[in-house]
Amino acid sequence: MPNWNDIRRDFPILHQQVNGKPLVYLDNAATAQKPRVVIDTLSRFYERDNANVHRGLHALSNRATDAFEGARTRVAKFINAADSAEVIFTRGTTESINLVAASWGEANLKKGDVILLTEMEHHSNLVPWQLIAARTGATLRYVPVLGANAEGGLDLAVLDSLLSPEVKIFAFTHISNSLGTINPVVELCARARARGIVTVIDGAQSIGHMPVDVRAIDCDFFAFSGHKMAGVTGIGALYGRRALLDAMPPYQGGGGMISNVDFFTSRWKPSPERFEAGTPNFADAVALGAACDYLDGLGREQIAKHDAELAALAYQKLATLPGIRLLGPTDPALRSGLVSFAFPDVHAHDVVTFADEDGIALRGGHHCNQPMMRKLGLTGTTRASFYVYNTPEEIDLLVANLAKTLKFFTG
Amino acid sequence: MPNWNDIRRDFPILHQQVNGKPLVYLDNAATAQKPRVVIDTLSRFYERDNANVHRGLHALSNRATDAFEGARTRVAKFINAADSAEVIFTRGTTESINLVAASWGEANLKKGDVILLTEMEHHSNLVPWQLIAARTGATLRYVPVLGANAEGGLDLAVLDSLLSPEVKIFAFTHISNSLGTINPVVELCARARARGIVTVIDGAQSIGHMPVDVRAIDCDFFAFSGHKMAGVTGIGALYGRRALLDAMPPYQGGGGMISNVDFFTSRWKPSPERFEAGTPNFADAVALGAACDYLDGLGREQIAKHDAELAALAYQKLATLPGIRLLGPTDPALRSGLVSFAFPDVHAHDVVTFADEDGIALRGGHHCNQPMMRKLGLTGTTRASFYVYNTPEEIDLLVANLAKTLKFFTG
Amino acid sequence: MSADLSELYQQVILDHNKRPRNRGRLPAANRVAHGDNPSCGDQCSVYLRMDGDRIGDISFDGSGCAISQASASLMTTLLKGRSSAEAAELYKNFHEIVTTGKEPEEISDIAAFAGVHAFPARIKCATLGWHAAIEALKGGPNVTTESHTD
Amino acid sequence: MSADLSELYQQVILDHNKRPRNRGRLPAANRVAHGDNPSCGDQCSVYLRMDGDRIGDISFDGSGCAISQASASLMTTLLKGRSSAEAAELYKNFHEIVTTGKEPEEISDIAAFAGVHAFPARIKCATLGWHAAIEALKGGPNVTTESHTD
Ligand SMILES: Cc1ncc(COP(=O)(O)O)c(C=O)c1O
Ligand SMILES: Cc1ncc(COP(=O)(O)O)c(C=O)c1O
Repeated sequence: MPNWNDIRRDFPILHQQVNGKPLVYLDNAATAQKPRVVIDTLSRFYERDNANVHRGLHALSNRATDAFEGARTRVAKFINAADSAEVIFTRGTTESINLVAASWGEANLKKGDVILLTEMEHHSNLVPWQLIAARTGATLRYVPVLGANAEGGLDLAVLDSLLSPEVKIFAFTHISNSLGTINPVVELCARARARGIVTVIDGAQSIGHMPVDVRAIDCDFFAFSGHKMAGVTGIGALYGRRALLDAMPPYQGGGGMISNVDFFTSRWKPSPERFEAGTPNFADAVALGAACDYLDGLGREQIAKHDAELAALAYQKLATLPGIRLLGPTDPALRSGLVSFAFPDVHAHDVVTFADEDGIALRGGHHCNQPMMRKLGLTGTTRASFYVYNTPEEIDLLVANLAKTLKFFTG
Repeated sequence: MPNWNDIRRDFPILHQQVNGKPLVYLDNAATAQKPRVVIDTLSRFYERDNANVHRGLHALSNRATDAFEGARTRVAKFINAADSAEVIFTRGTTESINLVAASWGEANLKKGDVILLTEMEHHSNLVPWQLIAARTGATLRYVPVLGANAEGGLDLAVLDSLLSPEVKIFAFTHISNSLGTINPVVELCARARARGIVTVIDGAQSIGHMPVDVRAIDCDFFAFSGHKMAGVTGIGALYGRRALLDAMPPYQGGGGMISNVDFFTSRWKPSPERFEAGTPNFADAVALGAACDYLDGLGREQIAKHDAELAALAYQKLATLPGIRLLGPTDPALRSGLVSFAFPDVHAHDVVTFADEDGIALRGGHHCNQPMMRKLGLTGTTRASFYVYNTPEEIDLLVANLAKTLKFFTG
Repeated sequence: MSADLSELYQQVILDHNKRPRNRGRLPAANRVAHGDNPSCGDQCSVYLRMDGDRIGDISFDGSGCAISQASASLMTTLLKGRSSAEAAELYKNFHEIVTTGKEPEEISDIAAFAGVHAFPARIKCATLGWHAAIEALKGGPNVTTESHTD
Repeated sequence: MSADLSELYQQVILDHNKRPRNRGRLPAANRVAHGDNPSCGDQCSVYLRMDGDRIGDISFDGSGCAISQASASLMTTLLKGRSSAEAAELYKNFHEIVTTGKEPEEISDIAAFAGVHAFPARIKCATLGWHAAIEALKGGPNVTTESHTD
């Protein structure tokens, strides 16, 4: 069991005042903070080992290549991929999903085909599919979310009928960033697989918060960002099944991804190089490896438990505020480490501005989930999202602050 | 005038031994080393200001947004763009060129159109055009490079006839990474512009090494990488003329680039957000801003002079080695800070391995310039490329090492 | 509550937020424009009944934070009866006040919005309704506050 | 010269590099395969004249560093007269030597390549010709050393 109080010391950014109050950082679903060891890994890389990778034969280039490919192996292990060649480094979840949509989509989608999504998708798992649908003539279809406050999760009763023969690919989020819902990804993949449908999981919110095993989940693709899991910004990955990757055309073209270039034609390397054109973001990848070590040091089962306990506590205490509308699952077992809520008479922007006044960092708005918000009759919500360094005391500060804000606006 | 000897102190990585010898880093065209101030800017950002940008209303998010947008303004000033909305952050040169090729190409190219390139392009300014040509039915055409050792540069005599009415876009490098040639970009742009042809400059090798003014050059697009200009890896930019950018479809889809999303359709924000889907690499962008400050502190005119002087010296001294074949311009005024050469009886890999033995970092191979190498009857060359911290003494070490290698292999 | 925050949420603003003036769809409107704030999903539609070049009647509709609602509400009271040129001039003043915190030249409720300048992220909230009104006067249908140079 | 480097560039290697054996196109070839090392542009074609399952004759062609040229040259001398199974076994030995530095069980010039293991980036150079030969034995036309798991 990690000592959760000691953990705060690992994160330099937490030890500051905001508006004269100690910072209470509850915006972890947007981006997580970085432990000292990750920041230092990055600086040390630039101070000692920095050189371009792959095409070099000198000492620094060999060290940089080893560190970069070591990070790939580390990430593969973090998600239990069978083969490190199944891990493609990208800028983050958004680029990973664009890569699948564009590359797999271009090779496999045509008019009449259907792309199945869910109503709770982040714009990053929605707009890329709109773009490839427009290009190929495929159409989109959505698994509905049940309940006036989206408390019912995905409508699994209609799923089998939605997974009709025209459906070629099914993309869904592991954890909703606006509702906190944990989706039954193993079941969703099994049902799709039984019909030969390719599966894509948006793992932005799960990767740093719970154990992730792509082979146990049995998905075809899994996309995630480093910056939401204590890694740095600018790096993330796409996991893909080797057989699917090897049959996909390149995404971007350039140095490093070709096996032969002529003026008029080229041949491609296999995965992962085929999908990593240009100088990869190797330094940030190395720091991502350090983030994997850090999180596994704490234990991802433990992190999941810690975050869920905080969310359950927050849910319970927030429920006492007059008029509050709490979104997402009521059952704590189905909820990840975040709580999303709305007040009838106070807008999320005002709530967030008042929280900031007390040093509390929240997020307010549609959380890149506009269509879902619209269905719920909301323009946005306020979201408190937790991570390893948050404490029950911070939840008390949050609730006290919200009570004050409500009083100010509603008398 | 900067004191060039003091400059070495700014770069922590230089103060180490490789194979028992002081490191002589001559692989700057692959990636440049980072000054302390850039590394520290990055760590400090993560230690104090890190939060997701744009959609936040709390203090850290405001600080992060100001730093990120401040970096955009700084980069815009660095290249003298008229408007910071003309600067799109990307992973680097390769992604910038892929963005133009895919987005501008998709909207503007059709069967019968011609994309004009030059024979000296890096794969990153070649393969993206092959990909969009295959998608749209456009074809490629090349401006020849003159001379058995490519010493003659681009064949300007045939340029006007190559710029025929079918040519819609002309993409070329500012400085060749395999030859060292500085192309006459102002003239190339003027000739293309006179015929209404859009111009794209690959600025990977020029950005950190000389003053760059996109308005004086009068190009439509300019692509570059931060890691080749003392910035960190994972960040670069595309400059584009506002009017062209506003007429282009998005590149990737996702959070941050939409003005409205429905389940079935979306509307886009204007540039630069339209082209920056997902969480941008804001931390590395902030560090790129610091790299701009650092280089402008030294003075880019001075850097260009320093690098060119070293290259001229190297060229002169290398020419004394038996059998050496020196590529690129013989006139030092047309050459940037690198020298590329080949020996008839010793392969570049062996040269680089022997140099590493003396702590000297060189690059050997085709330098992502395969078709050009093939035309020259080479599979590769050895390249020494210089930057602000290199010294004349390092060139003497290089020449002595090469003489030793030659002796070993040729007796 | 800090000085900045009480400057931001002045009585005038709270009052307009609680009891918005000219809210709802104007049945006799002959111009309408719609404003979006894509960062947060806030929306504001402005309805105009133009009598020649004068704003004969005006209303707004939509949802948003206290700042955006109060600003749109106050705006409708200020624009009624004005010409397009006068409206543009008023917006110029308002924009200056919210971006610089400078007091207006004449005594006006607009002064209540001077506190916004200390919260740069909220400037877009304060200008959403005004953007829509100016767009409606120009005859355009849609406007977003997300233009980068805003 | 360091111990590692003199281990890498042994006399056997320098000799094969300077005077390559079985170099050039084999006119009577009934199998050919082409190997690429995309990182550096090195290339190696291997020509086989199969007599049944035996390699009746073999040659190589291409360009590359001393390690890749010497390795291909030595390989041709070792493979002549062997069956596909024997060739595969020899490659297994060779691969083990260049990746681990382990001495071969029997006395053989292959031992000269043990120094490669201290230079991981050069393993691809040493195996380029072998890759092409194995591919030719399988009947395939192209092979690249850039397979990620190499
Ligand atoms: C001329 C040229 N163009 C493009 C590139 C690609 O840059 P990057 O790998 O940073 O995307 C490089 C560097 O490798 C280059 O030298
Ligand atoms: C569920 C979900 N998907 C996708 C994303 C996009 O991730 P990124 O912005 O790192 O690409 C996010 C985060 O914003 C998210 O929460």
